[in-house]
Amino acid sequence: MLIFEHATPGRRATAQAPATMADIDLPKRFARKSPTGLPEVSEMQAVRHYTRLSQKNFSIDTHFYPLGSCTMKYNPRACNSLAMLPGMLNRHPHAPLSHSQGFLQMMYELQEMLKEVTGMAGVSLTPMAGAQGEFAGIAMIRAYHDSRGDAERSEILVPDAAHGTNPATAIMCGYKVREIPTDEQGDVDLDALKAAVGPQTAGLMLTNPSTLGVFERNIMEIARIVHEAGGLLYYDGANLNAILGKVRPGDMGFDVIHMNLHKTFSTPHGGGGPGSGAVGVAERLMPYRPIPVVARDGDTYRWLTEDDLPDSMGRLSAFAGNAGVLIRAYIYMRMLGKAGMPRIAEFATLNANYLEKRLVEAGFDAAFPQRRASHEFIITLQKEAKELKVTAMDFAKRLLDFGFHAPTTYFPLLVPECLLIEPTESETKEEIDGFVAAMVAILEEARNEPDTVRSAPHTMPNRRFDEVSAARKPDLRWRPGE
Amino acid sequence: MLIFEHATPGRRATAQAPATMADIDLPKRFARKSPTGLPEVSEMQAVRHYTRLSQKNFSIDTHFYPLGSCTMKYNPRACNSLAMLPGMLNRHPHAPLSHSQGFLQMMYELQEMLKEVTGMAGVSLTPMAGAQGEFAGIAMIRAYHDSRGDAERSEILVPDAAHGTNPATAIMCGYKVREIPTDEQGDVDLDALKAAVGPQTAGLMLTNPSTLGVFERNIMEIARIVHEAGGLLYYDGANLNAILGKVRPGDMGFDVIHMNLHKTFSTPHGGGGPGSGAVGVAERLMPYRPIPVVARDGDTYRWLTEDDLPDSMGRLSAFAGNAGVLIRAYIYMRMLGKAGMPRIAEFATLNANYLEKRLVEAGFDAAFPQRRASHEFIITLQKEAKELKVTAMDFAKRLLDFGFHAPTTYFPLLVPECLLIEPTESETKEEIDGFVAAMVAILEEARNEPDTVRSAPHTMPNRRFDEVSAARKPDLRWRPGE
Amino acid sequence: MPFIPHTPEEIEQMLATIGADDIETLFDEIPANIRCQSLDGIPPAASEMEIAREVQAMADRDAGALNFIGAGAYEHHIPAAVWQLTTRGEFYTAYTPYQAEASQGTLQLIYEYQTMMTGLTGMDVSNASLYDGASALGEAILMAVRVHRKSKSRKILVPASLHPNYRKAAETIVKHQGIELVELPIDPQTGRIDPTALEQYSGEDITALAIPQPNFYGVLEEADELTAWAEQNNTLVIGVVNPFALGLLKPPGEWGENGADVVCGDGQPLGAPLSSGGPYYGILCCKQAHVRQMPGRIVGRAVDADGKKGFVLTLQAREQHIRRSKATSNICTNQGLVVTASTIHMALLGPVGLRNAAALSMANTRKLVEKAAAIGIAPRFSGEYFHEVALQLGQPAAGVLERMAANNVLGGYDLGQVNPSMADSILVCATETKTDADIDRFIDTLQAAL
Amino acid sequence: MPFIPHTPEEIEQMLATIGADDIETLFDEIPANIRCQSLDGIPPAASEMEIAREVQAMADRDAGALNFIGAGAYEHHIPAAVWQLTTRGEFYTAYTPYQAEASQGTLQLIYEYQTMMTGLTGMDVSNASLYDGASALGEAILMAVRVHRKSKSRKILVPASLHPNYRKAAETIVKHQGIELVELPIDPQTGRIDPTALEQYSGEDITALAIPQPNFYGVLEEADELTAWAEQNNTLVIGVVNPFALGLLKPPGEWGENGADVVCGDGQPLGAPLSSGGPYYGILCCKQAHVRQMPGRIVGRAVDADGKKGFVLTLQAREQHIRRSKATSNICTNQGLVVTASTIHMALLGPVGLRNAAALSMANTRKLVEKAAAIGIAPRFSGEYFHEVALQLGQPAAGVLERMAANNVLGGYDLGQVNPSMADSILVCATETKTDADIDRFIDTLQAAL
Ligand SMILES: Cc1ncc(COP(=O)(O)O)c(C=O)c1O
Ligand SMILES: Cc1ncc(COP(=O)(O)O)c(C=O)c1O
Repeated sequence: MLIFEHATPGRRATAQAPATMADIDLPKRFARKSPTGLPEVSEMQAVRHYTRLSQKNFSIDTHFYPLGSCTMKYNPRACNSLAMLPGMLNRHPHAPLSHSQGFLQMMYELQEMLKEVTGMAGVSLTPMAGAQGEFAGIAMIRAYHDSRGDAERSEILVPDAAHGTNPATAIMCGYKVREIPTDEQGDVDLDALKAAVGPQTAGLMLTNPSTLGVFERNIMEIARIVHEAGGLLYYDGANLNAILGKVRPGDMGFDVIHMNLHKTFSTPHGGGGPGSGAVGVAERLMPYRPIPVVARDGDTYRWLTEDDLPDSMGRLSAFAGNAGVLIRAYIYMRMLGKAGMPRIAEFATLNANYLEKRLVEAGFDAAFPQRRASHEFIITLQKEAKELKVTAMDFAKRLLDFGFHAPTTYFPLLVPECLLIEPTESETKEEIDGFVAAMVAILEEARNEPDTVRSAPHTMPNRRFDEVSAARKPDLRWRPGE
Repeated sequence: MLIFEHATPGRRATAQAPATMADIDLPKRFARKSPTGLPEVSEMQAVRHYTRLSQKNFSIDTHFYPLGSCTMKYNPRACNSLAMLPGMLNRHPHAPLSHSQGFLQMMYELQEMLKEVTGMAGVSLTPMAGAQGEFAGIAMIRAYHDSRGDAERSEILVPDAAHGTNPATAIMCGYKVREIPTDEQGDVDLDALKAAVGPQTAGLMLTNPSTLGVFERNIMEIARIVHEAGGLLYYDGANLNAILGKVRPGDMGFDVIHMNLHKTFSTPHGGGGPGSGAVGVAERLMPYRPIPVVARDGDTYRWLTEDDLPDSMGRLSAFAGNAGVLIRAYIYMRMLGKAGMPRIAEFATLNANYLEKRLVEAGFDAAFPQRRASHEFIITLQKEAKELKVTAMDFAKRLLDFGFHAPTTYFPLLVPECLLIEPTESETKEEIDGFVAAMVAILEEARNEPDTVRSAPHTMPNRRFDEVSAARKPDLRWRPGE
Repeated sequence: MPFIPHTPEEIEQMLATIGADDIETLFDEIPANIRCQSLDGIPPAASEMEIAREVQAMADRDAGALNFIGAGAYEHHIPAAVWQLTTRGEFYTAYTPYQAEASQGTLQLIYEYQTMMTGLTGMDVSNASLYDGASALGEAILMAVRVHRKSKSRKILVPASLHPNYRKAAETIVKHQGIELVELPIDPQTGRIDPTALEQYSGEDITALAIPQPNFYGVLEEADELTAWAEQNNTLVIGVVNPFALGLLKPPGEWGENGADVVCGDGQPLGAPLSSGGPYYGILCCKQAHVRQMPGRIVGRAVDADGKKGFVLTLQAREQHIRRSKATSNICTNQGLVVTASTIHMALLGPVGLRNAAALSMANTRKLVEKAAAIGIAPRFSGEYFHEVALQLGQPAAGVLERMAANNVLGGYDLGQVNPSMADSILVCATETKTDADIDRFIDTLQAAL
Repeated sequence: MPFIPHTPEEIEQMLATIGADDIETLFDEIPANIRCQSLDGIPPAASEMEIAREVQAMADRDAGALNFIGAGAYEHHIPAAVWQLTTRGEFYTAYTPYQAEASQGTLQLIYEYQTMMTGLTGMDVSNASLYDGASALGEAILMAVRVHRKSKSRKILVPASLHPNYRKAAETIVKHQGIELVELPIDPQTGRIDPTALEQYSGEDITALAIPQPNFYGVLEEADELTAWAEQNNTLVIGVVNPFALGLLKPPGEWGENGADVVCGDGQPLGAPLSSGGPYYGILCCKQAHVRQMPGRIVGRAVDADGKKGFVLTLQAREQHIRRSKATSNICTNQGLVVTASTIHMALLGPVGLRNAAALSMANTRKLVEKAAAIGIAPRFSGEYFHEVALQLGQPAAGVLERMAANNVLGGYDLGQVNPSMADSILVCATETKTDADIDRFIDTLQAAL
């Protein structure tokens, strides 16, 4: 039942609003006449409705959630309670510096820690998700070339394994996109890269480890090729969890990076967000950082704005990005500490390699069996799809019945029938073993009673949906009287 | 799975404790050698385990919960967040008055509001649940008689409909219990009462409305009889919700009362408590109030202790009772306000009478069909038990499958096959109608497929339990190696 | 090891299964010469207890002031239930509902959100959120350009009465795509878009006109007239609204003859705490005809294999994970959790709660203006305002605000930051959270600071 | 109407169904002459926003001090997860699990709690909680009297080293049942039970001896010797423990030869915030043989109709709702929610977390004592202490504490309140929450206040 179906005209959550409408003199031409359509429910009805709705979700707090490329790890509860202290929640973004030193200090220290873990010269926290960080990064690349009068560079190179945000971002920044193929080992095809670079090359966007779940071994060679062509190197930090404290983007030759703090630094992104796509830059891109940035003058902290960074690629939001997310990331990083950083990469990698090995031993095909897994890896169910007519999607849906959130399916696009599996460091061996057992059981079902798998899930609030009809005749809102 | 079954030796929620054990010099004879047996789990495991466990509960926030005599109404979320402000949580019970004025003011105002709604001369907030309030009340009756040298009074009268805590309390206070029967209308049998009172009568404990869901109409006559015999009148306030702002115990002639703040004033009592059994007293019992009590001297507030109330019946706890519960009750009362108090009684009563009428129309037997329901009422399934061999317990269990918590079953003991149903004022008409529909559907099932009802529930985490074996061979804790 | 559950025995077992000697071996594909050394710039791990105390101290440092600043972020009462429910693990620690069957909670909630937002704005369709109001304006402009294929100019009229940071963010976002943002000046008298300035563009190919309501100065724009102008000139209308104000104000879907084409704004006033500027969320609504140019996630109702209704992400062919370089936007992660809070917030307010709170905010700001008049301070503009107003102080605002802040009253936003010609003015907002005593304190503090 | 969902139409419909003209009619059985008038002593309704502001102000008024008071309520780090989980609606707004099938969450949790508590105390059985430590001592004494049927004296030795309010509450609770609490003096030198005083009772019929560990003064009692005495004298032992200390201390189940018979204490240090004294919870554990004399709820594992394991309230024949006047106690509502928090707390601490936090608390108090020595302040007693200690100031403690409080340091508990002869002494506790800087601040503030 929708909240609107619980509503009755005239009902209210009385404690939540002024009892009567204040006297106001709003001229008729500005005034609302039509109803707002908000539901009329009691406070308890709202609480009960949304409590029950929530129970229909899988989440990290209830289920193993090995969604590849999304780093669904434990979100420490302390980050939540501290970020929600009244003093944190009530600070206005335009509060004067006299009432901002606590917050600014935290943001400054976060910038410094992020510089340290990435090896970059400067950081701006303002982008509000990975994709916005990409935008900021590519726009900085453009600003850099422009500042040198190097205006002919019109192309951004993107490996075919790249996340969809990479090419979409390049387009938003006014570039053309040229795809670079992947070789059989999962590395960027160097010959193709060499053939692609030229004076038109503005830069290359790379995720490392890539979305194929392997570390790009030729990274130094790639950096050389791109740099020699006059291009800059962009690092998509979605997979930073894999290498935290092990190798730094700055040391790999990247000029500009974004980080997905909501992944690597564990801020919850409930139901789709919010995230944070903080960016880091090498020295030569410092002038172009998105504003605002926090600076320290002796003992006090202040914002750097247009006046301080006149060549900035610009502002990306009304204020300074997703502050509440940044506070959570800060707290998480402080709880990890210096020794905790590399451990994240180590145990994320250990879990992924262990899980991959166990699945391979159980008869599944790894997409890159000859490679080490990074923090994630790909299983391809091509064989099962062909022989048993049971697809990756079928496995994914059946996993739900076994109490596991499905891995990422059908991404990256170049591996057919793939599951991109990222267990993260916070899962136990038992949980991973349980997942293997479920995969094995499903494979058994696929052989003996394939329809059970094909028609899964069977235990969820809904069975499989007809998405095609839904898209053809979109029903995007409830209408009164339904 | 038990939390212990998720554990592995050596695992820890590392962020939660000092990294290493501090150097201490604890002499061997004091030191622990055996393991504590606490589970060794990660933080995420604990969060996931208890999140999932919680989902197995019915609760007000998820289900209609018409548990008679328990007043399971909406618990406003604001009471929780405000009672859990750091300033509230961190106050030490022995904090000096200089650091206690905010808290004491709140408690003082709560005392005053409770005096107003009950018509009593004084209030002590210290009892920690209804039963402890009863204890305080009966001990005050004893102290009163003792102070007058009236030491022969050895009996407490208790109607047969009384809650079990009433006779149990009387015994704890060193009294004998004499039961008074109920007449056919649900009122106290006046002749029996007259016959029972005498110089041995210390007092009478009465719930009004009674646990039969009806208002004791002869209350003034009862008060006269007891008082004339030299006894005092005790009010069990479990059902105060029914008469809030309509009639006050003080005005009905009660000398001492307890209130169940966790019922009437809506503090959550998750999983069995905590509650608060604040007591109110008539003028002549003022000296005997349990300590501490908050007093106001001009602009400042302070505790009254043994020095101020040397005749107090005593202390009931190490500090001053369930402060966090009292804060929640205070906030709730302030949100209700003067106009809100009688409305609680009105709508609790409206819902109960409506639900009773609908069930009677649907063919169920009310225990007292000729009476008005108070905030609750009794349905007796004697007919169904006899004719269909489907009992009140069967109905109760089957209701769970329909998404409703069962009413109180088999209490009060004098009505056979009874369901004591208390919808509370915070439920909507739709919800009540839904409950009626479920009862009707179950009645239908009882006629057509009685085994479905007898073997219910069918949709819960467990089917019906073998409670007899459980009590015969109690398994009261998990043991390592199980 | 914080947040890592592995015991030494398990590590051994897992390595044995993998066939690796140690964990370090798993990193052997990383060139040795670039491996990083210990991160000495990171402090040692703090326990939860330790960091809690530090963060509490930082929070305390900034706390305690009475706030009258708005300027795009507004202090409102948020029911306690909102974030208690939103931070339930099942909402808080889920992600984008890719697996619809295991995400019906989030999906249904977004569908309810879309319904509420279309109701509030009077538009046909809402997406599931963008980042914030400013970036949403950028996306709205890009969307308008895609939708209005007939218009070749790619010129967007962006009034000076629009939030300055919205204008800057939009510029940042659209400038690489040959789009020109043309500033439309305000009438210095009324504080709203100068109608004669707009008249100059009549007959020109203008792709879209952005209309803020209320505008940055709190003033109500003549939205009907502006929309009528746009309709006559074949120009799309982008409404930039404060959704809280829509409790009282005519919804953009009803402006002019046919309503706005695209509506954006910041959802913050509906359930997001001030929180230093974020996370808030960007609203984006449009007419039905434009839905396939909409960026961001959209939830639709669907039917499952049993014929039972439920909810799915739909129209995904607009999005980057399907369409890559041809997507309507690069947005992926959005502001889901804030939308969760906002949906619960709107359900708890209901139509009357929203209207009354909006009216009380409006009345409070009027009260403040009246009391300011008594000490000789008047509004800078004559246009009708909602719950925010520019006051002219007759002296540099910066100093006045500083002196007020020293008394723990944050007196407003210094308009000199936007325009040096307004350096004697502040923007002040008194929402429903302000009592008469608060307003008196504002006035007293202001007077003392003048 | 706060928290009432009825609309006028619904009220009409419902009254029509009932057949009543108005709601007032439903109260027509109440004698008219006692009906109450309007409650003028109750203020008008405050909205959530209004009350939130008031309560925040009250909370702020009492906040901000650095606390070194213990005396029965101890400041410990509580993991953020504990109360975030505990206040989930399904825990927070459920009640006693009467319907086992719909309450497996709470029931399993209590079973886990019972397991943890028996592990900590070394006892066989735990109930599901009593109100608090003090009242639990009262119940423990009543239980001991019921259990020890051979002992006719009903005399309980209650040492003066036991928390004074525990002694008072126990007295209140047991005094009507012919039970005599006999005070056992402490050795003024060591601060523990005076062994010679105990010796005087050898051979006498004493029903039970209560042993606090640590005792009110923070001193560790010679629990083994005391228990041995009791065993020799056919006296039951009631352990009164701080469960937090059991991370390090020998559990009462292992005292003497056979361990304590009944163990009580306050669960507060395991997950309950100070919260002005409550809600905390009372621990009650016992030997297997005594279980049927145990008051309070008990959860047991059971098998359902499908043979599946689960949990139920069990042994209910001890309780008032079944046995009425013959019940083991009148207790009904207990402290379930706090037990929920405490169970989660113990799971998060684990054995190492508890032990390390206990050790750090002990070390911190030692540090404080050492630094106090440097300014000439020494412990009052020579007995070994856990994490709390009596310091002798050489001047009236009340004034010193007041001067410290004026500097926002709550320096301890004034022992003059317990015993005028100790009016120059304070009881001080430095748990794991205290840093070296805190301890230095304590010393500096103390020195300034002397
Ligand atoms: C590899 C990769 N790059 C970029 C992104 C985009 O990040 P965001 O979703 O935070 O915008 C993602 C996120 O899903 C990703 O997996
Ligand atoms: C009628 C009645 N009296 C007394 C009590 C005892 O109150 P408590 O459970 O708070 O001890 C109850 C509670 O259930 C009750 O219903």
